[in-house]
Amino acid sequence: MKKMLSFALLILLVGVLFISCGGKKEEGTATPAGTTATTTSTAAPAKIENIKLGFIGPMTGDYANYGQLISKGAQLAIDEKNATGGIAGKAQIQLIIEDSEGNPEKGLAGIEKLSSSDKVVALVGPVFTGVTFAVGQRCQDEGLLMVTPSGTHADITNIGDYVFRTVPSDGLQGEVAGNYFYEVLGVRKLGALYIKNDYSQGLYEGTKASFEARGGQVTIAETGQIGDKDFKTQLTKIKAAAPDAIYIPNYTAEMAQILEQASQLGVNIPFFSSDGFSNPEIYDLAGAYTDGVVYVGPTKVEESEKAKAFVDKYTATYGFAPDSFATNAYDAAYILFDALEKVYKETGKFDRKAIRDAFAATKDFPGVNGLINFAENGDLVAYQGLYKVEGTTPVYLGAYTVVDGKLVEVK
Amino acid sequence: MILLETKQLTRAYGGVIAVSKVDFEVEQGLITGLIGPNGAGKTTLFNNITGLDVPTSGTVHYKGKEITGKSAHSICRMGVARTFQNIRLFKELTVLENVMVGRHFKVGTSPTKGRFGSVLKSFISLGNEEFEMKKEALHWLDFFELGELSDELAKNLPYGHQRELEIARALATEPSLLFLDEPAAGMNPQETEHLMSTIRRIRALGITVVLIEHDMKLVMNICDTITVLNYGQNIAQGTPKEIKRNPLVIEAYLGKEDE
Amino acid sequence: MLNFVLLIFIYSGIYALMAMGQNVITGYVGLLSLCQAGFFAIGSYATAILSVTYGWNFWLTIPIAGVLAALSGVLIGLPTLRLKGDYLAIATLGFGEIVRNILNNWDSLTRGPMGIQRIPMATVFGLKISPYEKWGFLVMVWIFVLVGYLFFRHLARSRMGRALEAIREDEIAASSMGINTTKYKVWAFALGAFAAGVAGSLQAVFTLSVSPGTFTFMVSIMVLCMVVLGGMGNFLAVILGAFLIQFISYFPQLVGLSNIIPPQFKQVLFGLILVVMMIWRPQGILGRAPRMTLNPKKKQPKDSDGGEK
Amino acid sequence: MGSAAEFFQHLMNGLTLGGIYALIALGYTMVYGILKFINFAHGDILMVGSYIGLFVYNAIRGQILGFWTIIAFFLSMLVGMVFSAVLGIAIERIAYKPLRKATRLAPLLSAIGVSFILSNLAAWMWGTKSKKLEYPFNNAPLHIGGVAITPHQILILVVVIVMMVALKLFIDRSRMGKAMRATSLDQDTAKLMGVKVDRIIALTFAIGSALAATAGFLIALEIKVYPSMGTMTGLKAFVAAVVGGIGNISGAMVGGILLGLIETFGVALIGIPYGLRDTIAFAVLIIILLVKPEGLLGKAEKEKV
Repeated sequence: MKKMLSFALLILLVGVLFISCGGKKEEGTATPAGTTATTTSTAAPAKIENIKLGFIGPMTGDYANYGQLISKGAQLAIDEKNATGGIAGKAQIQLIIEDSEGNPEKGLAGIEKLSSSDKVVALVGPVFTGVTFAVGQRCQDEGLLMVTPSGTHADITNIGDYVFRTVPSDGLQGEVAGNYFYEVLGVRKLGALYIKNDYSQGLYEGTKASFEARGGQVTIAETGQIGDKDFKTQLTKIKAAAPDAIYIPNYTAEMAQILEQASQLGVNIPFFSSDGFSNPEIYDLAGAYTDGVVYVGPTKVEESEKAKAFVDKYTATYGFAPDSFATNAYDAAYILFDALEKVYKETGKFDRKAIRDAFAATKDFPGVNGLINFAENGDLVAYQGLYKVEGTTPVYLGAYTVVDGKLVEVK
Repeated sequence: MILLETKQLTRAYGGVIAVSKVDFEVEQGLITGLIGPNGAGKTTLFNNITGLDVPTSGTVHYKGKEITGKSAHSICRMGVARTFQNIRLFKELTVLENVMVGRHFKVGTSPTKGRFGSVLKSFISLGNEEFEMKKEALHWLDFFELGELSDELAKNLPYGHQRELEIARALATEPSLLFLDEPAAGMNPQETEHLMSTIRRIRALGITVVLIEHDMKLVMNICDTITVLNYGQNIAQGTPKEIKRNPLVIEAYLGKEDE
Repeated sequence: MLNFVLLIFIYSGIYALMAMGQNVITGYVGLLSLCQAGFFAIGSYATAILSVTYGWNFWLTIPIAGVLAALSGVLIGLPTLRLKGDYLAIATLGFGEIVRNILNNWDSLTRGPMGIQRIPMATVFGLKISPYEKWGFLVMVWIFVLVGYLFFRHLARSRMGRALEAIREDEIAASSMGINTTKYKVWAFALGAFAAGVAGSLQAVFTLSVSPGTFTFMVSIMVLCMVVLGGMGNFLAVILGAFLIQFISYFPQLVGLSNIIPPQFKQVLFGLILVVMMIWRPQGILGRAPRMTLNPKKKQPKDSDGGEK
Repeated sequence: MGSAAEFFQHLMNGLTLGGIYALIALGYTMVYGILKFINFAHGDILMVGSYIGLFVYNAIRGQILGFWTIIAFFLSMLVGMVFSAVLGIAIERIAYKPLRKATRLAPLLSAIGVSFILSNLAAWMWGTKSKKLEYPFNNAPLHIGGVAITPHQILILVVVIVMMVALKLFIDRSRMGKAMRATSLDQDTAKLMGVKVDRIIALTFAIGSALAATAGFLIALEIKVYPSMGTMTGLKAFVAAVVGGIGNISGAMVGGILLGLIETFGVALIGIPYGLRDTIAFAVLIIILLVKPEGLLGKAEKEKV
């Protein structure tokens, strides 16, 4: 017994030693690169080495699909940039991906590792709101720039000045959705079916608030649990309540289930949806049932060469098409490159504070999603696009935003 | 004086009546034997008295107080201890610990108050309590000359010692009434002989003993009084001599003398 | 790198507390319970809600978190004590899921899937114990582990511990020895839950935000793994088990392997280690704690072959 | 809760859901009956079987719905079942057999490990996206008195009933079935009576896994195929097995159907928010266990004193 114990302790000890040595070594090589805020090394541009960007998302588990999809957006941008010589033609960029498993506890471990061992210069992600809150606080405290391509919860950017996003907040999407449903589509009684997760519920709440503020009424709101695939019970109830339309702000897989099952149950009520619908996967999974769905998504940019090139390249590289979140990640990466180049050119190193300032100063960045600007609090200054699906083709209805509680179409 | 008595005690499992309207008395200070063919309901009667089973009807009185349907642990605390037909030791615990478990409710500040309180208290009165328990437990091990084996795991003891340890554990609860369920089962004649003297020594401590046994030699030898069960019913009661002559008993055992 | 190692130690400490609680229930009383995640969640949310919504000091929320978890332990313990083995496992698993389900749906109190953010940091004499300055937090967590260990070890060596083990070995015999088995089982549940509740409290001030996504039944499974992997009925082993499981699950990140291998491999590796460990040493790495002996000079009683019944 | 039509709609939904639970629960119950441990990897075997079936089906099905697609569907299902059966046997050999004499918890943990391995290997090899399994027939709902019933629901019910009857007959009537029951009662005695216990255990795993694959393939039509498809359904099915009385074949059926109905009607009838559906399911589970600790159809095991 004693032997076992001492053996185990020995292993432990060796492990710890091994790790701390490894750590030191890495620190030793990392410091000259001048990638930390604390480094005092002066500009020595010639000796620059690779820099690292972090990404946190669910790479395993139920929502692994999103982690994959979105990380590829950032990866594509980085590969393109590296092919042109990297930052300022000198520094190659490496994307370090950490798996959050959709769990804040793991997300924190991820940011800890990215920040302290990998010494990333900025973070793209995290993917989901719950993890984003935990990681966001950490980034803020570390003084590490964080740009989430898909954390939509309205409060996220209130964490602090190091937190940005390239996705419109629930607040805006909800406002546009609620107003549009009421005003343009003439809906008075809205039904809803959302999942009890941060994304779905956030959008539902935002939409409900603005819809009811206009005088509409959410007559039935049903929920589902994370991982649910069977929505027949809820749909049967909603069918009986007979609202004018059913709002389903969910992830792609769930929306596909809902649409299919609704058709099976003979639900003949129009469906409205959210930016999750912009994932073309929906047409693979439920192509027969998407006709007539109206959804709020990113503004129409497909005509732009840039957007077309991105979608084509992404699809050709990875074998599947990007969704709007992946596009956001791609844009986020490019805005970051600009900020990094600017900082590097000015100071010769990658100071975290300077990177944040440069990022915040972004003005009219020509991204795939159009011209990108950030509001004071780090929110994306954005418009929402509206689409109606015909068969399996989304038809653009226009771009909208809400000003002083009024729906405004953006031309 | 009657230490324990059951009145019209009945235990039915669905349609099967294991014990039927049994009146059973235990006289203080005597060794009472409970015999009967297999399946006569002897163990069921034990279980119903010691609280491991609840009688369908009838009552159990101990020291004049009704204890019918009380929980096993509270009956034990009132001074009724037992052993089991198929030895039930705490196998992964040491011999000493097994007996210490028997001492469990004897120590502590107040027997009525929560045991947990005394655990907290024991942080302060470092090990006093444990010391007491060990001393008492060792005393009972020595009673069976098991002291040498105190650090052995119970499951590693030879069979005969396991039987003895079980009795020692029961005695550690300082019972007035001890139920032994086939204590001699699986023992060779020498061990049985030794067991008989042990049971007499236990009686000498002032403890009333009730035992279920198939070994007629042992029963006839040491029991002061014998009760015979057959098909769940009490068919005879009396001294060994009376029982030997009772025609009902002879009938019940007919062709089963070799048991 | 050092920070990351410290983080692993912090998580290990938090899980070690939970695992010690599980050990009381499973290692000592032999009850297969699968709701440490539920108690963990209750502790976490207690601290989060009390400190965010009601502005309580962290140190005041700890006992509340522990007691609330313990009460729910009693709540689940009392009625389900009639159940044996896997039936109990499923009932407790169900309870854990109910807790998470309620947290996810009781929007007015827990803010549902949004979780609760901006939990104030713990402070000592006005000094913040920031989860960012890992050393301070590490020390705090491991003080809790140490206190927990001393408490549980004492408990294990007292008559209460012996009573619990007697119940595990043979419940009927234990009750015939005057041990109130129901009471002790409920106590075991309460203590196990208390430890998990305190762990939850620490988790809350470490992550500074809570959300239902953290408290899946995988947490309960992990905690059980820690206990079995370390050695049931052995508090030191269980702490080692907690550390090992954490270490294994963060190992690929630690050595920078996570960037190279597909993310799923980390999980596959974890699964492999579990299977191999169980085949190699089903009784856990350290096995049961050696028995206390009367005469220390004599040889230890032969170790059991891991033979739980 | 409105009209009778709505009631029957819920009933139909509940029955099909419950049928699936029952089918999966059978595998759990069989393994438990014999080895007395929870095969945690059961849900993952279901998933692997579904993937295999999907691949085969996509390879052999034509573009036009018709008689062939239905034949192809069942053929693919068969391949999936066989594959799962082999996988089940292999897992038992490697991960559980060495642990038959160990602590009760050891095989449970080993099973958890296997579950990790299978689901993540699948995610790695086949991606995390949901894969669609095309209906082999036109799934347009039939409207019977206001109740929409899909051919898929009918298919599920038919297959579930056929499988269960076949299994029940097999266990009750065949020699192998008898050997299986003997083994579950007492392995050592069964061995003495000349039953090849190892082979019976392997057979149990094979049948249980094949049933899981069947269930997986059936639900895949609706919920698609993805790496974690078996996890939650598997867990629920296990709950169903326990409710019915684990180790009891009929119990698994009753438990499964009951759980499906409870989940559907608990929300539909009582008007509890759907988010609390699992709470209802688990609460009912706990209550049933409290009233009848051995499950609805389980036999109470009285410990002999």
